[in-house]
Amino acid sequence: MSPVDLLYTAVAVALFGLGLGALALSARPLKKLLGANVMGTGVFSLLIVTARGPDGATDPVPHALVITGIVVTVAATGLGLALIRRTRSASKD
Amino acid sequence: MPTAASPDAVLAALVVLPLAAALGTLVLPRLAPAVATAASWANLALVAFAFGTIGGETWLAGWSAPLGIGLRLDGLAWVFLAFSAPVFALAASAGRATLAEDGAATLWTTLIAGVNAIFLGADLFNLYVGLEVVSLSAAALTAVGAGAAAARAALRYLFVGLGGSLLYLMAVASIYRATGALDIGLVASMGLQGPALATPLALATAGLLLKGGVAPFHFWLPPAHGNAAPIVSAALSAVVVKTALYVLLRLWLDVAPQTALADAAPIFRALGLLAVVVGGVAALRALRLKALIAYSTVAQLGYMALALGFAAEAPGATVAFVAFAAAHALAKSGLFVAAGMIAKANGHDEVPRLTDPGTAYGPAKAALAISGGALAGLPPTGGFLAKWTLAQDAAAAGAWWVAPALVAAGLLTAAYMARLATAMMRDPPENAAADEGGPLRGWSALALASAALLLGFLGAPLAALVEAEP
Amino acid sequence: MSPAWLPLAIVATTLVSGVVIFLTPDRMVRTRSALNLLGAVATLGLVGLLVLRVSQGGSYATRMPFLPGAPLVLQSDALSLLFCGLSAVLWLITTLYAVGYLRHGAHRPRFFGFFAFCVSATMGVALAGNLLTFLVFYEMLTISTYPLVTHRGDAASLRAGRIYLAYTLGGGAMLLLGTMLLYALHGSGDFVVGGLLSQAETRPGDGALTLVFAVLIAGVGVKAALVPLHGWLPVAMVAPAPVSALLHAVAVVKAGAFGIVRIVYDLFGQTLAETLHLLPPLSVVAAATILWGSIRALGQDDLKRRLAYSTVSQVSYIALGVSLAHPVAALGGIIHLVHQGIMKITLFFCAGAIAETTGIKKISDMDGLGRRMPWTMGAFTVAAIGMIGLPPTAGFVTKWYVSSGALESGQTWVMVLMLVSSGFNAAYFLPIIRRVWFADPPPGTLLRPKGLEASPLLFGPPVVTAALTVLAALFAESQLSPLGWAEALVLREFGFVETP
Amino acid sequence: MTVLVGVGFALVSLALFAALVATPEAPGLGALARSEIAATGVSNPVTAVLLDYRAYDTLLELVVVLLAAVAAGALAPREPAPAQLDGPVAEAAAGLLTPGIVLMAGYLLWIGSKAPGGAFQAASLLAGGLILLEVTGKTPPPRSEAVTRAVAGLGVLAFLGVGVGVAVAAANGVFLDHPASIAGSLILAIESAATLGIAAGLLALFRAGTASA
Repeated sequence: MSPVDLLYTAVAVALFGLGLGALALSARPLKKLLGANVMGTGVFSLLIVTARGPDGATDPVPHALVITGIVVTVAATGLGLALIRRTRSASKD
Repeated sequence: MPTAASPDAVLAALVVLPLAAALGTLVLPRLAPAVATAASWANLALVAFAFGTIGGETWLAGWSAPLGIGLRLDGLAWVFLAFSAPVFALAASAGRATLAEDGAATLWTTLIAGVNAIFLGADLFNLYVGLEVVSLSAAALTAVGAGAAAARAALRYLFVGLGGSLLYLMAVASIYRATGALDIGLVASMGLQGPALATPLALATAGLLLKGGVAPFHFWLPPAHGNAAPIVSAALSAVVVKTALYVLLRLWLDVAPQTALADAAPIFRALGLLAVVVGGVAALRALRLKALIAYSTVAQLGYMALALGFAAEAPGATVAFVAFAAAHALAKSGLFVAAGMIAKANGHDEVPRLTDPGTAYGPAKAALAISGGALAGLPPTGGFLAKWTLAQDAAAAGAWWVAPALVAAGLLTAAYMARLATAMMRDPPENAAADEGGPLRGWSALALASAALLLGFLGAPLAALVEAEP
Repeated sequence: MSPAWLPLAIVATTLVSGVVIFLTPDRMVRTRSALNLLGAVATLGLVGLLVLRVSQGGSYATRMPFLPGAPLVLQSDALSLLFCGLSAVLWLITTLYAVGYLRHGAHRPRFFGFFAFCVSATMGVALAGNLLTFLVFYEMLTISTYPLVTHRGDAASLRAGRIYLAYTLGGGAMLLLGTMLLYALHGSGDFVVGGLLSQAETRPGDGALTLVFAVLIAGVGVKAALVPLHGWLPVAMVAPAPVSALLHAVAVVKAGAFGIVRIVYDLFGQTLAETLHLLPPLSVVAAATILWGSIRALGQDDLKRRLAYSTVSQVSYIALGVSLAHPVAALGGIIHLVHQGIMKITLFFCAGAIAETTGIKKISDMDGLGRRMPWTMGAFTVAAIGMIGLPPTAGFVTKWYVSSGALESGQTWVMVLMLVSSGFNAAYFLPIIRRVWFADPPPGTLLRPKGLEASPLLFGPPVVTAALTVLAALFAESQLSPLGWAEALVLREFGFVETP
Repeated sequence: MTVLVGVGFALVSLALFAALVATPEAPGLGALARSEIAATGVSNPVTAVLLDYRAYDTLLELVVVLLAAVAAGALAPREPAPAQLDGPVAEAAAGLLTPGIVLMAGYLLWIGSKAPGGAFQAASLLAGGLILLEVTGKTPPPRSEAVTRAVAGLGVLAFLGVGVGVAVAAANGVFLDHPASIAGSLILAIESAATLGIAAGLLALFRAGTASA
């Protein structure tokens, strides 16, 4: 693994771990949701690093997986926000 | 198996049909509950028809592995479909009011599509997307038509789902990075070992145990299943948690070599026993009816983990795993629907104060009794078949402690089921409102519970299906 | 109907009649009673047919696939017919009694539905061809009797129900464990004449077998009310009289005792039981139960609780007879299965009739009752004498055989035990008889009611069963009497004569 | 306690990193995907993977967006929020930018088959434009929630329609098995529907978010 790949992999794993920590440990739901997004970004960066072929030609499959992953995470985040707002408004009335 | 219809059409239809119904619920919002119920029954018919295509597979979009995604229907997958479909169908018929809530019918049909996609899925990333479809639909359904507590439980369930899915996705990414393949069969043939196998397996297992609600990752399950509407609780506890455990089974049986499963066996056995004890004791002490039933799910999932713990040494343990899953799904969904009716008739759901809801609730009470027996593993129910198979296989593998453990756990289950039995015999105070119980719902619950009873007699065919091919 | 389906038909008729009764609405009393009786008569007819066919040398078995490698088997052998016959006859009589007893109660469809399920379970227990089938119906018996014990729905019944479930489910769990271990060790649990395990070429180690025996006996011992597993029986007396009569005198208690007989004879077999000397501990427990039951019975003022403790003691005669490893004693034990059923059901019928018509539950209030309810108290007296073991009653026959078997096999302590327990029986039954016939009733009680002393449905059944008690003794020698049957069975079991 | 769990996660990450470094990377499917691209009717390999090789993934992904939009709408509190951005500058900007955004989205959709672009990028841009209008008070179509949800289902509808149509046309052919001759136009059709669907879905998610906090 070239040093650059090493760096990117390290960053990807770090994001993944930090995101997991935030998702699991933070008390406020908004922070948990952001944690989940950071965790997702970690996984997607790892996929992108994997896509960098040795001879420079990128592998489209991980890229497609990342696009699908991003869209799913956006949808989940949208639903999460709606649920957070529902818990707030439900607990008010 | 003579494939009357080509697997291509049937397997694809199992996913396309619920999705088409989902679109139907959007186009005809007022008829949405009817569309969702009809789709659930059509799905059941399709699953029955699909029996002819067991062993078939189809490469979607015409591309085979490694580029394309495959759908595969083996005996094991068909059994999981075969106990999920009746739950959806009968629960839909029993829960028209819930399905009339805004968005509920759409989410119900996407949930069915997601569940079918997972049971048929043969591609690791595709299973991730399937798990997301199921998690988001289930989390949203938990909050539909329910109060603040359900909304909070749904939010926590969403976070658990997200975390679990991303753990699983990281595992898929690592596997792709090491093998360049995503199809389960292909990845298995790559012969991963050492850290390249251990790390993804560990991550995926953690994620799936979290989504499957196996103790000690069960904290989110009782609030979610306890606060959702009855038919949603039925679908969640009977089918949704099983999808995660199904993927876990696929990983450990198909992707990982048998030696890996043998190494991990002690962990699964320990988790299983922990879950059985934690769930059982909590159910014994639970005040609210639905909490009791939800904790019972935590305990029953423990049996499945225990069975997985023996799958390496005794192939019959896989049959036990499937039998536990099927018996629990049918009995628990019947129990949730019946409990929902009985709680409504009593006007509250505190177990110590529950009383006999009256003769109009005959079918619901019968469902409660039969499903209680099935969960406690009393003969001749499906629960007994599962326990018997596991005990015999474990004994054959020399683990003599399993039989007493299962019997003791059965007693624990019987203890908290007896709390419900006592309630049903308690005469109501004179002024109890004799609410005319919906006839349909009671019979749906009884049909589900009776299916759990009938399962007890299908030991041989079940084993043949599950062990059909390697 | 081809004979192979006969055993299944017997179990199914009661099951189906139970379901049908559940579906009949509460107000249709007459139709429900008719259905009930129809079910009872149909079952009795089928059992009669089976007995007839078997006596002509036929033998029937229904095999149903159940678990892989372990089918459900219902078969007719002499032992099962004995228990089946007893249950069928007494079910018919008790149904009549219950219709009279519950003229104006709530939840009657539920009561009679579960009542039918319970008898179906008892038939299943009787006809079970292997340990697994026995277990299935044994647990079904527990589940179907619970709603009967808690029928009244008040706090006391629910508490009794909880205790009942705790004991019986605990027993069921032990039986399940034993069955699992046996099938894991030996691969099969079929009931075979002469004992499956003693005739098996290869069999598990002695230590394992002893453990399995202990676990199995503990499992059935709960229902057979062996000390210290008998606690549920007196508590369950809170149930309505027909329940106490049929269940705690016949169905439930006998299922346990029947289980002991099956395990000792048809599972382990006489020879293996002796080589592993499994029987002495069983006879000690049985003896202890006999004494303990009688002693506790002395102190009870509540009539039904005294009868309950008497049942605890009497049932252990069966276990004792079986555990003495001698054909004649075994004969006494097995025959007591029937005799105790007939006698105890009479006593419970009378207790129920007394409570229903006069509201008297305490023995101390029973002065001069004989004048007021002559028929009922007459039947009570006959049955009481039977329990003490005086001729010409069935009780005498049992004690005669058990003690002579014990003497022949040199176990004289059993003879002493018999005398002592008869003494105890006399000590707790004779005062009742004296009080009922010779003490004069408290002033002002209605001496002689103008019409019948109670509804014919209440005092008829006890008179019939009391008559049976006497007939069983007088015609002991005849082929069709319970004793005749038992003799054929025991001689075969001990290998003196080939099965017919 | 949280420190303990935090350390646990750090250890997990380290173990994962060590495993990733230790495992040699497989070559991946790049070469194979490019060699088969002729049959997919598009030249951009990522779009080929998304819309042909793994089209089924994309179908399920559209289902996720659809169900999230429906669920968010169903769960959000009812009262819609007043416009946050008002004043002449915002309205002028909205007026100027919207046509550009729509044009750009169309271009991204079109170029997707040949170069990086496609349904998701076009839909995000389009959704951005719609939200800009929404926020400046001029609620863009689709206005009612029911219609928005129906439009959000367009992507899934296109996938099912084409997928089943192709299978039926080819006499028990395979779901989504586009014949090579018309694959390109089929994919474009699906992508266009998906663009509208996802844009409506994102708009619905936004509307569920803006309803009064």
